[in-house]
Amino acid sequence: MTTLAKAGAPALRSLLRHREASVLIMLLAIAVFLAFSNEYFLSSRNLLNVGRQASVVAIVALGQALVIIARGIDLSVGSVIGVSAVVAAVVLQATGIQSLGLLVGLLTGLVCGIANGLMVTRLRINPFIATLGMLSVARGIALLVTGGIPVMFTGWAEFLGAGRIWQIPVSFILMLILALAVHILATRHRLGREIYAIGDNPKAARLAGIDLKKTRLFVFGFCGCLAGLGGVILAGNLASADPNLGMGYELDVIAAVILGGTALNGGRGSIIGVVIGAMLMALLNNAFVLLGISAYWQVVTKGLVIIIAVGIDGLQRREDDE
Amino acid sequence: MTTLAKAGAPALRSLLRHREASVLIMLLAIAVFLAFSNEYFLSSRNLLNVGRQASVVAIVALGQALVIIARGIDLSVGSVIGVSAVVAAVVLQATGIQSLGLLVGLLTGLVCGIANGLMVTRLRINPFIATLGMLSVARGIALLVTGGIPVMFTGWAEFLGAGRIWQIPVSFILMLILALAVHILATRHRLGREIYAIGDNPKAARLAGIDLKKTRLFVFGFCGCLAGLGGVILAGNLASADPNLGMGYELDVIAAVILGGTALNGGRGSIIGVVIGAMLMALLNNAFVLLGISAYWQVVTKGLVIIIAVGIDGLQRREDDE
Amino acid sequence: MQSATRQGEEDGGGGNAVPTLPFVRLSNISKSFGSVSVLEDVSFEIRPGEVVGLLGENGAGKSTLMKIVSGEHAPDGGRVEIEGSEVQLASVGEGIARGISFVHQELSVVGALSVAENLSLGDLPRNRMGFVDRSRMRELASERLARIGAQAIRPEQETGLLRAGEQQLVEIARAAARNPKLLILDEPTSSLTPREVESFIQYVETARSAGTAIIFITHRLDEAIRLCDRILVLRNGEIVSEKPSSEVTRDGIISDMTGKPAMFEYARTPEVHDRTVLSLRSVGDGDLIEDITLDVAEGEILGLFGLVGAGRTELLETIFGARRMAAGRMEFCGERAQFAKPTEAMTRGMAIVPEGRKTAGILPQHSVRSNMSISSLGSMSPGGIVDRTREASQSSGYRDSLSIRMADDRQLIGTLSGGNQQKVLFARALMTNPKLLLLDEPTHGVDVGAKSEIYEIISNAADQGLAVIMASSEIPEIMALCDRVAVLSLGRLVGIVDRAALSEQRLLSLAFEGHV
Amino acid sequence: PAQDLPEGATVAAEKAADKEVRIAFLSFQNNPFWIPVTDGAKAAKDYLSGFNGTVDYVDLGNELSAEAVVSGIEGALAQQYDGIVVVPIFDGTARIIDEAVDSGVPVFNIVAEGGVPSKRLAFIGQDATAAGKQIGEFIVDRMGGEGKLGVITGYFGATQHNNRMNGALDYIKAEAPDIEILGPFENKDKAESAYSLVEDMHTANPDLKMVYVTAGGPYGAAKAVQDLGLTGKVGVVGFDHTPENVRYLESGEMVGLLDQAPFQQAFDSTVMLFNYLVAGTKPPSDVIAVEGNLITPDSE
Ligand SMILES: Nc1ncnc2c1ncn2[C@@H]1O[C@H](COP(=O)(O)OP(=O)(O)OP(=O)(O)O)[C@@H](O)[C@H]1O
Ligand SMILES: Nc1ncnc2c1ncn2[C@@H]1O[C@H](COP(=O)(O)OP(=O)(O)OP(=O)(O)O)[C@@H](O)[C@H]1O
Ligand SMILES: [Mg+2]
Ligand SMILES: [Mg+2]
Repeated sequence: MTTLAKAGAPALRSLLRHREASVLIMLLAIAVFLAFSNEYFLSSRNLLNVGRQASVVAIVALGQALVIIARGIDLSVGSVIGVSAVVAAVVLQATGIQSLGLLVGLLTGLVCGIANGLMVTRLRINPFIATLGMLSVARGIALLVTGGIPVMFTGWAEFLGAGRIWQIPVSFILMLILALAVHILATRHRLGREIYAIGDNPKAARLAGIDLKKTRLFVFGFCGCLAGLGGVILAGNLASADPNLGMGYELDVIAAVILGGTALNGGRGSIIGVVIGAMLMALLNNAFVLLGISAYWQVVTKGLVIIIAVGIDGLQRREDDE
Repeated sequence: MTTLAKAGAPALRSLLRHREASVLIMLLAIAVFLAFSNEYFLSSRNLLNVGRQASVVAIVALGQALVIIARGIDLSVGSVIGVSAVVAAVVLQATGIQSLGLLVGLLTGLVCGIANGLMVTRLRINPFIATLGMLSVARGIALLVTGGIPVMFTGWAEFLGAGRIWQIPVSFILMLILALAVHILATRHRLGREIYAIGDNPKAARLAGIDLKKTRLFVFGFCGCLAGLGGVILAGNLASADPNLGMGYELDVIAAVILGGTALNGGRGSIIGVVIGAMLMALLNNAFVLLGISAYWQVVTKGLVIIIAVGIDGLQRREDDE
Repeated sequence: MQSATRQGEEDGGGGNAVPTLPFVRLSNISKSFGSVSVLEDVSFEIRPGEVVGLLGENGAGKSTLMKIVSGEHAPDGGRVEIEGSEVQLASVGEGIARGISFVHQELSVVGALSVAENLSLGDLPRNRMGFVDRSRMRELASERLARIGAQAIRPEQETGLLRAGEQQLVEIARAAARNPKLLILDEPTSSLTPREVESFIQYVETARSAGTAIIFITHRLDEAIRLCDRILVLRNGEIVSEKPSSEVTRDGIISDMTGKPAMFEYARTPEVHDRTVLSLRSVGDGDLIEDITLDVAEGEILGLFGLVGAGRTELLETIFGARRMAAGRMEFCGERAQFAKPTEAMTRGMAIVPEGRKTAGILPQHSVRSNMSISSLGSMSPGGIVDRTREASQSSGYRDSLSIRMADDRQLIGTLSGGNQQKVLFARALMTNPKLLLLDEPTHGVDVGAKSEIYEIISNAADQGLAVIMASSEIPEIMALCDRVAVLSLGRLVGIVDRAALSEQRLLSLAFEGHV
Repeated sequence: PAQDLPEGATVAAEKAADKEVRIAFLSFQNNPFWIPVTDGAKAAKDYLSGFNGTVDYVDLGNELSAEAVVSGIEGALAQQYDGIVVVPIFDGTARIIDEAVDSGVPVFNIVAEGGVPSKRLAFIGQDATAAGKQIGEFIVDRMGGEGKLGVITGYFGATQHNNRMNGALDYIKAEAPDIEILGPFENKDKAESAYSLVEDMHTANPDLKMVYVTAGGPYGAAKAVQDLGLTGKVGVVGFDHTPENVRYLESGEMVGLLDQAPFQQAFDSTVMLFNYLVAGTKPPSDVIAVEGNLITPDSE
C-alpha cells in the first residue's frame, strides 16, 4: 500500500479498494483541471455534450463488459455498429416504417452477436479469432448492402442520436437507463450472477448446473444487440448510415471496459466502472477540443492518461496476483 | 473427433493433433486452389512476393508470440513500428551514418518494449491497458518527431526492405533466419522454456525459481525490438519513414500468432505456427489480386477464411477445455 | 464382481433395518480415456441411509467412477440404474435433478461471488420480479452453513478470500443444501481443521438417519472406518474388496489398496547434527506471522505443525523469498540472507515443494520431464541451450530413484496420479541439489502407498545431509519423520518439541494455544 | 489597416470588426496533406488579427471520422465561437452543421463535404467526382485508350475515395472501353499495402500499364514500380503534391499528380467567413470549386 492509501480516511481507503476508483480519480482530476482552465467547460451545454459523446461507447461497452466478465471478448462491435446501421437505414428507406427500421437494426446486431456466440460455443473457436473474423465479415456485408455509399437515416434514429429532451441528449438518457438496467442485471439478476460465475470459474459454474453455452450465447447476443443500438444512435446522430461507421470502435469500447476495472480474464467488473471508463475517454476528447491541444500531443496525452489511470491502481495494490 | 480425424492415416492424425495443423491445411488448400486457377501463382516470383509480403508481420509476430506465450499481449507493436522507423530515419538523416540509423531503430523498439515490460512488471498494469497506452504514446511521439511528414529513409534500410539476393527478398531471408533463431530459443534455450513455464502456471513457475519479472521484461523488450526491426524493414521498403507506418498492424500480428495455434491465455504455442499464420494472411491478399475478387467480397472472404481456419481445429477437438 | 454385489446386498443398509431398493446400482461399468482404461467392469450399489467408503490409491479411478454416477462422464460400457430404472445422464444438471450432489475433490467454488451466492448457485432464489431475492438468499445461506456446523462463515463474504478449508465447507454446505438422495464427498476433509471435521461428521450422521445415501472418498483410513457402514476398495479400476466396516482393519485395507502386504510404519532413526543451515531470528512478514526464531541443522527434519491458518505456509514463503520479510534476520549457511524473490533463494541453495499441487506446483501443459527439469535448466544449459540428453538422463535418474510410475516422461504431467505428480515435484526440488528443502503438506491428497514412498524420499534426503523443514497437518507423518517439531499458532511460534517429548497430545495442545 | 495577402491567397478582408470576431478552424492532422491546410489557417489568423478577428485552430486528432467532426463542432458551439470553418469530409456531418447554423453560427465547409445538403454558408474545395473525371481523362489520354489499369482505393466505402474512383472509372468505361480495369483493391491509405498490391498486380498482369491510387500512399505504388524495374513502362497517378509523391514524379514512376490547393482553401474560406460575419458579404457562390492542378513530369 502506498502512503496515499495509508494517509486517507477510512472512507477514502474503502473507495480505493475498488478497481474503478483510480479511474474515477483521474476523471475528477481532469474535470477540475478543465474547470479552471476553460470557462466553458462547466457550462451545462458542454457537460451534456460530453455525456452525449460518451453514450455510444458506453452503451456498447455495457454489452462488452458482460462478454469480458464471462471470459470472452468481442472485437467485432465496431463492424456490427456499421452493419446494423446500414441494414436499418436500407430497410427504413425501402419500407418507410420507422419502427421496422429500428427493430431491424437491433436484430442485425443480435444476429451478429448470436453468430459470434455460436462460433464460440458450438465450434469452440477462440472468441478473439471468432470475433476478429466477424469484424471483417460484418464490415464486408455493410459494404455489400450499401454498395459502399452512405444511406440517409432520419426519423426515429435521428431522435435517438441527436434529439434532446429538456436539453438533455436522448442518447445520454438512454445510456443512463441502460446502464442502470444492466447494473441491476449484473448484480441482482440470476443471469448476471451466473455470468460472473462462469467467468470466474467455468468449471465450478458448470458443476453447479449453470448452462455455460446458453449463458455465453446470451452475452454475445446481448453485446451484439447493444452494438446494433449503438449503430442506430451513431448513424441517427449523423442522419446517415455509412458502411464504415464504427470502424476502430472496438479498441475504445474495450478500453472503456478495462479502464472501468473489469478484469480481462473474467469474473470481475462493475457496470458503474464501465460508464466511468467511457466518460473518461469522452472527457479526454472534450479536453483536447477545449484546450486546443495539437493533434500529436493529443495522441501522446491519451496514452499517458490511460496508463496513469490504471497505474495508480496497480501501485497501491500489493503483489496479490501471482 | 470428427470422421476426418478418424479416417486419416496415423500420420495425418498425429499432424492434426497440433493446433497449427488446421491453419496449415487451410494454407495448402488455398495454395492448391490458386495453383489451378491462376497460371502465375506458382511462379517463383509470385511465391517470393508472398514471402516478402508476409515477412514483416511474421517478424513482429515472432516477438508477439513470446509475449502471448508468457501470458501477456502487446497492442503497441503497430505504433512501435512507426516510431522506430521515423526515429531511425531522422537519426540517419541527421548523421548520415547507416549503422547508427539501423541501431537506433532497433533501440527505439527495445526502449518501447522495455517500457511496456516495466509498466506490466513494476506498476502491475494489465498488459492490455499498458500496451494500449503505449500504442497511443508511441504514435504520438512518431508524429511529434516528424511533424507528421514522412522522412526519406534509404541505404541499409532500403536493402533490408526492398533488396534481393539471388531474387530472394532480403526481408524474407531475414524472417526465416529470425524464425529459426526464435524457434531454437523457444524450444531449446533455457529462457524459452522458462517463458512457456510462466505462461503455463505463473505461480508454480515463480516457486520453481524462475524470475518472473526479468523474463517478462525480456519478452516485452524482445517484442519491441522486433517491432523496431519491422519498422525499419517496412520503411526501407518504401524508402520513406511515415509516422503513420504500421497503424493497425497489431491486429494482423496478433491474428497471425493466434491463427498459428498459440493460446491467448499463455503456455502454449509454436513458432512454426506463427510463420504459417502470417503466410496465410499474406496469401489471402495475394489471392484477392490474382483472382480479381470483387471489392467487398474481399473483406467478407478474409473474415470467413480466418474463422474456418480455426474452426476446423475447434470442431475436431473434444470439449476438453472446461 | 457378481459375488461382491451379492455380498453388498446381504450386508447393505448397515444400520438401516428396512431393506429398500438401492438408490443407485452400477453394473459392469467401464471407462477409458483415449487408450488408457481407467475403470473395468465395476459394479456396486448403494441404498438410502447407507454410508459407503470408497478407498483406493491415487489414480485408482475413484473420482472417475463418481463422475459417471453424477452424470459428468458417460460410461463406455455398462448400466447405471437410479431408483430401479436405467438412466443415461447427459449432464451434471440432470444428475442434480435426480437428487445426486457431488462435492468435488478439486475446489470448485466461484471466488468472485459471495458465500451466499455460492450456496445457491445454479438455483438462486428469485422474487416475483425475477430478481435475486437477496434476503432470502442470505437466510438460506445461514441455514445451510449451520446445517454442517459452519456458522462461523459469514454469508456475505467474498468466497475467494476464504481459507481453502472454509471454501471446502461452503462446497459441502451447497451439496448438502439440495437435500440430495445421494451425496458424494470426494476427499472432503483433506483441508479441514479437527474441529471442522467433527461438525462435518455430525452432519453426516444426521443425513444418514434422514435417509441420504452417502459415498465418502478419503485417504484417511481411520476416518473411513469410523464413519462408514461399508468399505469398498478400488484398485486399478476394479473393485477388489467390499466389506462392512466392522470387518475391516487398517492393514487389510492397505494391502487391498496396494496389492502388497501392509507397509511398515515409517520411523526414522535420527542422526547427530551440528552444522546449522538456517537460522531465523524474530522473523515476521508484517502481516500474518511474527517473531519466529528457530534453527535447522544439516541432516535434520524440522516439522512445522499448527492448525490451518497458523501461518506455516507463510513462514515457508517468507524463508523462500516468495513473501517479503518485514522484520527479523535470517542466516543461511552462515551468511546473512534476505531474498527479494524465490530465484535468489534457489540460487543460494533452497528448494520448495509447495502446498497446492495444482495451483502452485505443476505446470499442467508441460511434460513430466519439463516439470522436473524446469528449476535446474541453468545447470544443464551450457551457453543457454538446454542439453537435452542430460535433461533426459537426469529425468530418468529421478524417475528410478523416486520410483515415479508413468509410461513415458514426455507425457503431460496431468495424466499422472496425484502421488506421482507429487514425486515429480520432489524430483524438481532435489534436482537443484539444495542444502535446504522446504516441504508444505508434502503428502496432501496422496494415497498410502505413495505416502510411504514419499516418506522414504524425505528421509533419504535428510540422511544425505539436507536440512528439511516440513509443514504438515498430519500428526502421524510428523511423528514418523521429524527430529524436532516447531508448533505455530496464530502466526507465532508457541514451542519447539524435541523428538523425545513428541506426542500427539503435546502437539495439539500447543497448536490450540491462543485459540479460545 | 491594410495588409498584404500571403502568397497563394486570393480573398482579402473587407473591413475590421467593431467587436472581436472569433472563428474556430476545425481540421485534422494525420498526414502531410494537412500541413498546407494548417498553414493556411495560421496565415489567416495572422492576417485577420489586424482586423480584430481571432482564429483558433482546433485539431480534431489524427483519426478522421464524422463523430470527431460532430464533437468538434459541438465543442466550438459550447465555446460560443462566432463562426466555424470545418473539414466535414463525411456524410453525416450535415445535421450538426445545420444545428450550428440554426443557432446563429455560420459554418464554412472546406476540402470535402458529404453528399447530404446542409445549411452551410458555402463550400470551397474540389469536387471529388470531377477530380476523378479529370484524372480519368488524363489516364485515357496517357494509355492511348487501351491496356490494363490497376485501381487502388483508400477505404472501401469512404465517400471521397469512392467519388474519386468512380469519377475516373465512369469516364473511362464510357470513353475508352478497351481499357481493362483491375480491382479495385483496398490499401487503407497505406503505402506498404499499395506496394504489395502493385507487385501482385504486375505478377498476374505482366502487361500492366497504369496504376491509379485514389487516396493515401501513392508513393508506395511508385516505389514498387521502381523496384520492379518498370519505370517508364508502368505509370502511377494519384493525388496531392506531397514531397514523397513529387519525388517519384521526378524519377518518372509517378506520371500525374492532382492537387487540391489546400492552402488557398483554408485561407480564403476563413477570410470569406470573416467578411460574412463583419460585413454580411456572402461568398460568391454556394460551391466554390478549386481547380485541381494536375502536374506531370513534363509540367515540372
Ligand atoms: N479427463 C481425463 N482424461 C484423461 N485421463 C484421466 C481423466 N480423468 C482421469 N484420468 C485418469 O484416470 C485415472 C483415474 O483417475 P481418478 O481421478 O478417478 O483417480 P482417483 O482414484 O480419484 O485418484 P485420487 O486419489 O488421486 O483422487 C488416472 O490415471 C487419471 O490420470
Ligand atoms: N487471516 C487470514 N485472512 C485471510 N487469509 C488467510 C488468513 N490466514 C491465512 N490465510 C490464508 O489461508 C491459507 C492457509 O493459511 P496458512 O498458510 O496460514 O495456514 P497453514 O498453517 O499453512 O495451514 P495449511 O497449510 O494447513 O492450510 C493461506 O492461503 C493463507 O494465505
Ligand atoms: Mg480423485
Ligand atoms: Mg499451509
